[in-house]
Amino acid sequence: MEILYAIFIAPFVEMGSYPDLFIQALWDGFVAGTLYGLIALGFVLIFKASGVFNFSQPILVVLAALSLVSFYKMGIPAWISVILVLIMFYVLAWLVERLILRQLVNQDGNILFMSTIGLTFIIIGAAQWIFGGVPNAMIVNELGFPSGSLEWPIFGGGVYFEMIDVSAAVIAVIMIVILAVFFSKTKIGRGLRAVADDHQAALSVGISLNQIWVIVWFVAGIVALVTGIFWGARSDVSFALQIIGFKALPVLIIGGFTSIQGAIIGGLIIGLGEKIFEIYWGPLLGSGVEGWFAYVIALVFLLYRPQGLFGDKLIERV
Amino acid sequence: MFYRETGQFKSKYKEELAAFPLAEDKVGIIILLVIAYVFIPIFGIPGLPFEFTMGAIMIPVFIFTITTLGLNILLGFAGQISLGTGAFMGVGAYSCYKIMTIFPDLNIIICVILSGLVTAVVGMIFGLPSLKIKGFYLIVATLAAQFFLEWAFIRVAWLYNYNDSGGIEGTNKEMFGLIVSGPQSDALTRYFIVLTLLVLLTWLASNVIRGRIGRSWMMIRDMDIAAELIGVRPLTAKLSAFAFSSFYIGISGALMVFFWLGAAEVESFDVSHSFTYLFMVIIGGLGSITGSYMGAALVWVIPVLIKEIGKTVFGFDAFIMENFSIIFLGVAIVVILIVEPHGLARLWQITKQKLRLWPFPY
Amino acid sequence: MFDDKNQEILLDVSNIEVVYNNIILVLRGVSLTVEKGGITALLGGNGAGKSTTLKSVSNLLRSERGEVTKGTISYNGESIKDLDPADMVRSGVIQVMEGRHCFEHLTVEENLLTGAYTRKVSGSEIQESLDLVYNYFPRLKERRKSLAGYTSGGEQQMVAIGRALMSQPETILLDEPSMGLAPQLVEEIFEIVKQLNEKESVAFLLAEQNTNVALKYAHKGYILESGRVVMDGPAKELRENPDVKEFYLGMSEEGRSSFKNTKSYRRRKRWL
Amino acid sequence: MSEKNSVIMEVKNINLRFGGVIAIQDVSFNIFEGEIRAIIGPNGAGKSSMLNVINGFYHPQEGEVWFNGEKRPSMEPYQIAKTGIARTFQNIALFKGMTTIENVMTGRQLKMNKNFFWQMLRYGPAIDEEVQHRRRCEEIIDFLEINHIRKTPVGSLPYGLQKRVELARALAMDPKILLLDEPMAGMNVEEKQDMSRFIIDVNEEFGTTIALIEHDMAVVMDLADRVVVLDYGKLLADGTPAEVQSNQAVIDAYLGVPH
Amino acid sequence: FADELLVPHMTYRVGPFAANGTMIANGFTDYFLMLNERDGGIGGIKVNPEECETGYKAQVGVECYESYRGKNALVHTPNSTGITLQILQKAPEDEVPILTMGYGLSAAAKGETFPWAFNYPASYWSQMTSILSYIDSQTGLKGKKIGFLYLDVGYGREPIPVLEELGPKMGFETLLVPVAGKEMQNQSSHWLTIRKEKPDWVIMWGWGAMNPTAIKEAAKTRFPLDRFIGNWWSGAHVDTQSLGAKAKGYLASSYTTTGTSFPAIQDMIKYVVEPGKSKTKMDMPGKVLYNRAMFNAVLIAEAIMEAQKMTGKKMVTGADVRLGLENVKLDEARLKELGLEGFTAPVMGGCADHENGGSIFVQQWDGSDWIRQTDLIPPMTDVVQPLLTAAAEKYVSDKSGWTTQKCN
Ligand SMILES: Nc1ncnc2c1ncn2[C@@H]1O[C@H](COP(=O)(O)OP(=O)(O)OP(=O)(O)O)[C@@H](O)[C@H]1O
Ligand SMILES: Nc1ncnc2c1ncn2[C@@H]1O[C@H](COP(=O)(O)OP(=O)(O)OP(=O)(O)O)[C@@H](O)[C@H]1O
Ligand SMILES: [Mg+2]
Ligand SMILES: [Mg+2]
Repeated sequence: MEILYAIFIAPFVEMGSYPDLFIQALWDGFVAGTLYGLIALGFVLIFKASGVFNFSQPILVVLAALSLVSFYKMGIPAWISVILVLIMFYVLAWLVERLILRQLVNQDGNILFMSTIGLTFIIIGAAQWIFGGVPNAMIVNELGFPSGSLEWPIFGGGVYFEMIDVSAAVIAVIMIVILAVFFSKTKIGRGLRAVADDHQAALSVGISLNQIWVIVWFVAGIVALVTGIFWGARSDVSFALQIIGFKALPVLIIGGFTSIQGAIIGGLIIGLGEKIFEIYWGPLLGSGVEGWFAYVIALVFLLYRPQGLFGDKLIERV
Repeated sequence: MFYRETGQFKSKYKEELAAFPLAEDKVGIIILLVIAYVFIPIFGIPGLPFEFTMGAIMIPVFIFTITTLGLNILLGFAGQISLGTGAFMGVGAYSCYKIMTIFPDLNIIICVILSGLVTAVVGMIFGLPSLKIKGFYLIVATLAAQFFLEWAFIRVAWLYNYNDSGGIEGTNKEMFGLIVSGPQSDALTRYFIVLTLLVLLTWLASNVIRGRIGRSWMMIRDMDIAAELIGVRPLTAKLSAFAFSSFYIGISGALMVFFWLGAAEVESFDVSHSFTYLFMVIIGGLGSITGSYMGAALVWVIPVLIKEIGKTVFGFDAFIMENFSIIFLGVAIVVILIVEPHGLARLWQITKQKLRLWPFPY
Repeated sequence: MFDDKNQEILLDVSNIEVVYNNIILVLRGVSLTVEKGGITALLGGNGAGKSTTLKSVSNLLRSERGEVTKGTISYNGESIKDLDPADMVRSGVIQVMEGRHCFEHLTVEENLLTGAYTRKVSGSEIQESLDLVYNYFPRLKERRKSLAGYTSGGEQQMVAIGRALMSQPETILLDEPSMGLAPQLVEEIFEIVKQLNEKESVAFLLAEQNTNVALKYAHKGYILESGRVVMDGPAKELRENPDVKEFYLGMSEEGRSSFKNTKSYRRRKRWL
Repeated sequence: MSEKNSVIMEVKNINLRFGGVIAIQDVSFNIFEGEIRAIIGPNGAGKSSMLNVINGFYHPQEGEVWFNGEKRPSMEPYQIAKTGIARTFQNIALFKGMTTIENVMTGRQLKMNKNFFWQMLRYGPAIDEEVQHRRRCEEIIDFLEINHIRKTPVGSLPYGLQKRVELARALAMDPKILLLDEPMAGMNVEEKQDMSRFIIDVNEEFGTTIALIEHDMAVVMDLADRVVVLDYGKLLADGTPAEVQSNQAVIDAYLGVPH
Repeated sequence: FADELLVPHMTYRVGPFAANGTMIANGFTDYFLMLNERDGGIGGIKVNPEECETGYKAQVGVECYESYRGKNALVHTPNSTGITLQILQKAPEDEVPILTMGYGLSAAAKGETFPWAFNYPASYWSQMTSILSYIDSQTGLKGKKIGFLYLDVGYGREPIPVLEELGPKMGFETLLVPVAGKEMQNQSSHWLTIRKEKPDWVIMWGWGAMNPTAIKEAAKTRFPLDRFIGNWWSGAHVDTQSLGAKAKGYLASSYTTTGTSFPAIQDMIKYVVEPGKSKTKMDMPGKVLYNRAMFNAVLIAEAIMEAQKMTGKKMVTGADVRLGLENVKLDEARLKELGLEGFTAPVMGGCADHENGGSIFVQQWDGSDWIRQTDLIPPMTDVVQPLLTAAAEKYVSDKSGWTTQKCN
């Protein structure tokens, strides 16, 4: 009885008795959700374009954030640093295509997946060598993002909106909309999906894998930079940032590996779901359930929709 | 020239079904066994300290080979990708620990095998989603298992007997009057035990994969729909693969803690280890037993050697060597995949094939 | 119209050797030419190396870990060695691969549109090509909104051919176009080939098992066995050759022999 | 062949839809024991779908399948395989990572049952079983003349050989009914002749009932005892090859010019 | 081997905790290098403070440990609780002591049960009681609610028994808020929980990126930072520097003073850092973790010296250093002699007491530096000792043949 009460009644009573906290939780969940969506977006882009699950996306996030901060520390103005990072990512995309992907055309997804793990190691080793491990603060103010917070007094309490979170949410949403349109409405978008289906056939109709891959990796780099800026602002810019990459996987499942809209919606479902669950139900299980709860949501989704909410259908035919 | 199958005829199917139909292979295996059982225990690896050879190279490599065999059964033979290997090793380790404390007088080898069985059951449970979920989606499902188990290893204090440290430790265990496990055990004793288990498990695995059950796994791997239409029940095939694979992984987890590390906490089973084991499988070669050996050896030994050589020969400092070995491992992965996507085992096979044709190129 | 003599050579494959995986030697010195506006048939049994030849021309070989180790291929007089498949398409050579290779997760129409990927022209021109393809294959128009992965084998074959047409190529490498198509459609496809060849003077290199039809439409043919060209000549001559008649057309002295009565001790012909 | 008239398989009023697409519409026909039954029709007519219904991969919205004189309850494909139905596929569905002999052995899978324990030891009953089935598979391989590729991984075989391996695999199941989906696509005449001979031998020597989809009319006319013609999901004609060939509706929908 | 004193040091200059590890590694190494430069080593023999990179991974730690077998390592410094647990059992067999300063297994404080392990100057449990005393002295503890925010691994969970033991005794309520490793940088739900539960104080057992994130989130949820107190691994410059003024008011415990004003540190700068003989950058000396690691080195150096004195040998062994560690006498006078007056509480080694019940003080971030706020706060020995005894007994209860010693 008591346990039923604790599960089915008490959490809602709590939500009702501190509505400000509940709203805050929703807002935090929303912000976390868009940020998860951003990481997931990086994965989706590359998966869509090559059928490759790009394991190195999280380390690209770290690399972007670290090099941005390091350029700035070298005395280069903030926005110029951003441009330098973009140039760097273009070069990286080109190198990755040249040295790795090109050699692995038409290989099994697992193999490409492994090669991105290899790439991850190379980047980790090189970046640690160059940047060392000292954490830095993200240069959000220098980049002109508003700081401080808005306070909304309500129900005797208050809800706080950090300006940086607001910016993050806005930019994430804009970015996702642009990319979604770009990839669904343009020729390149169609080309990308073709490549993901069948490398060889795509080659045979003249889609240049090389070009597509450079574009996509570069765009994924841009996404990584944005992700790095906002996650860096939440904590610190250090190698630990790559851990958050795992947060994106359940998002991918829910949204589908191939859907850009899915990334954001999946992100929101997970962001909101896990915050609410952790705060109101977590204590029943000794807290700290966030780490796997997202995966449980994802699994439940998978059992009903193996391709995710928006993912491409799994085609089973003989 | 050196490697010919010509002239070796089999007159019975049974002979052809033997593990090593070619005489050269048979001889090779015997040589390897002699090296492992006689040469290394006596001489170690030339140029390396004996203790180090045992404790930091041979024993871990053998244990990881068992892990790799297990994962290879799942991924290479049954085509089900898993990133939960680390946690499944944890299941083996924690269950072995529990069994040991509940039945303190039980022979440790039996504990290890029982813990493999426990892991098999757990693996089956977490393998259930594979019936519906495929490919990269399955990765995420197995990650769910990984993170849930990690959480359980921390949260379920019963698993580590409410130790304040939150970890599990091995104690001295005797067998035939010899201390075989625990801090006072001799590295050489542990070496022989691990080696023998490895040989045994390899033999069992190679039997299973060549028989009916192994074939049903490969059928599911290569084309699950066709497999089903031919009469393979996906449920049985997939779950048996998860069970068998987890059995190996569980055993290796128990061995890792009680025959190598001595103690462990949850960190030893975290997701980064799952990745390492995945490397070993892929670098070695999917669906190859020899590959499991090569992969485990390469991925574990290379960084160790780089560090040792960097330190002793060139006097580089640890920081640089560590980064260098990370980069090196990354490059090695990429290069091997490019040269031969099917891993070292296939490379070896091709070399053998070329030897057969030698001196002609094709 | 195509005329056997004095034709400008478009594609020139000269004595190529192809090795897969650095170890499997598949083509052992194949030479052939495709003339501008000509239809060249490539005949031969299973595993003779027809697909491999086509893939070496379109440069798709590399993606299968195959390599041309000897010999040269030139198109319009220039070596194609360093071109990638996309360059080949841009310079007018497109391959329709054996086994269809449709983009399963794209709809039929999207599949066709990918064919126009290399063309830098307005939407209306692409629409025209699309209409043309639908004109050739009305069945595709009916199914245009369904995912290609869910269409029937024959429909997929139509998609693959239609997709190639969308690039408005100069040369099409057709790998077994008739495979899995209903008889009436086989004729239709070859009629389309003929039309394109005559009206737009598209050159074809087609690998076919259906020797009968292939030799009916082709201007000249090559017969491949175990990676070597064992016979070549104008289609007419090949059609009359007694060996070809017996082994590729299934005709014996008494006319077409029944599939039912073929005897297990039937004589086999190997050229080498 | 006069006794070929006891019905072994019958489909009744099958209706199969995929979303808006009607793949099969109210089709009924039967197959006699021991006959070669051809299914023909234009591309997309629903022939492969029909085979998929028969071997349980598709579940029709309406209709019944009668097998061995009994109405078949709803079953999973692997259970249906057990009842003695084997097939080949239009888009080759071999197990690419395995060699020819291993692929053929997979056909014997259903007949093997030694448990995990014996499998692990690969000794005693397990090896006996393996040898016994291996023998049968080698016979089939001999029969189909694919000896030379016994140990070759099937992935890199040429198309025609792959088709033959697929047939071998299906034969290894010792089926009551063998469903062949375009077994001769991508073959030249010589190879088709070989294949025809195999099909006839299977039919005559093992008495296996065969349902065959094929676009080469010459083959169909020569091999089939009776022919079903489907056209965009509907049954267009059903009869002997000669009857079907002279049916004007069939000529219009499928054959084009009369051959 | 060469005539040198091998003092291996497991470091992590790479990986997610590299920032902390780098500071620690530098402080440790520099002290020995300085001794080599200034005094020609210890007792005239050069010290080799060899680093072994672990990346903070336990398995690699074992590999490091194995690589020192048979090389006459004098004492192990695992720098990770995870690694400590794995090598703890091997120490008696290999006869090399382990010094886990400020980390490791609390129960190792019991010298009779753990002859080969030392955790001078204080265990986590002692530290927790000191922190609680501090809170008691500030706002009183009775009737208060204490939030405990911890990294959800062995390290973070260690002090929970103390809270459980003292809660009822001192009349406070505890709220446990675990932070999983993966959630280190994503703590919004944890802090919403804190906001919901409204604890009066929050104590943090954090590490690495968890710390700055927690401080940021605390500020976000308007939790007063001067009611937020970290343990000694949650109060370093690397945790707060990047936050600057945002972290102003945040408290943390420590047992080593910051700053470069001590002659010993001046010497390190003069002999090692300035000439560029180590990887230390000029801004590192004086920082919390650098100074603390230096103190770790001081303890070892003292123990080696003590061992040399006791045995009369110059080249001592691990077993000798174990004795040295038990006989370390780092009193006020010796500290002054070393140039570390007022740097920390004295450490007086003992056979039974391998912790020395060290006292800590509380420091506060003023927006740019850590400022020491209090005098030394001793632990509640009466609470901690029984817990330690029980834990030590529990540890050996299932270990047959465990080496213990008798002290009188
Ligand atoms: N990727 C590959 N790797 C290894 N061998 C290959 C590969 N592709 C083809 N082969 C081999 O090359 C030979 C020729 O194959 P190819 O596909 O060119 O023949 P084909 O004439 O097109 O036959 P089919 O009529 O069956 O299509 C075959 O023996 C085949 O086994
Ligand atoms: N799983 C499916 N989902 C959607 N549509 C399908 C599916 N399977 C078949 N269809 C559709 O049903 C129709 C019949 O397909 P089927 O494969 O049976 O044709 P077929 O007669 O075998 O043709 P072909 O000779 O070209 O192989 C086709 O239009 C096809 O697109
Ligand atoms: Mg071909
Ligand atoms: Mg079909």
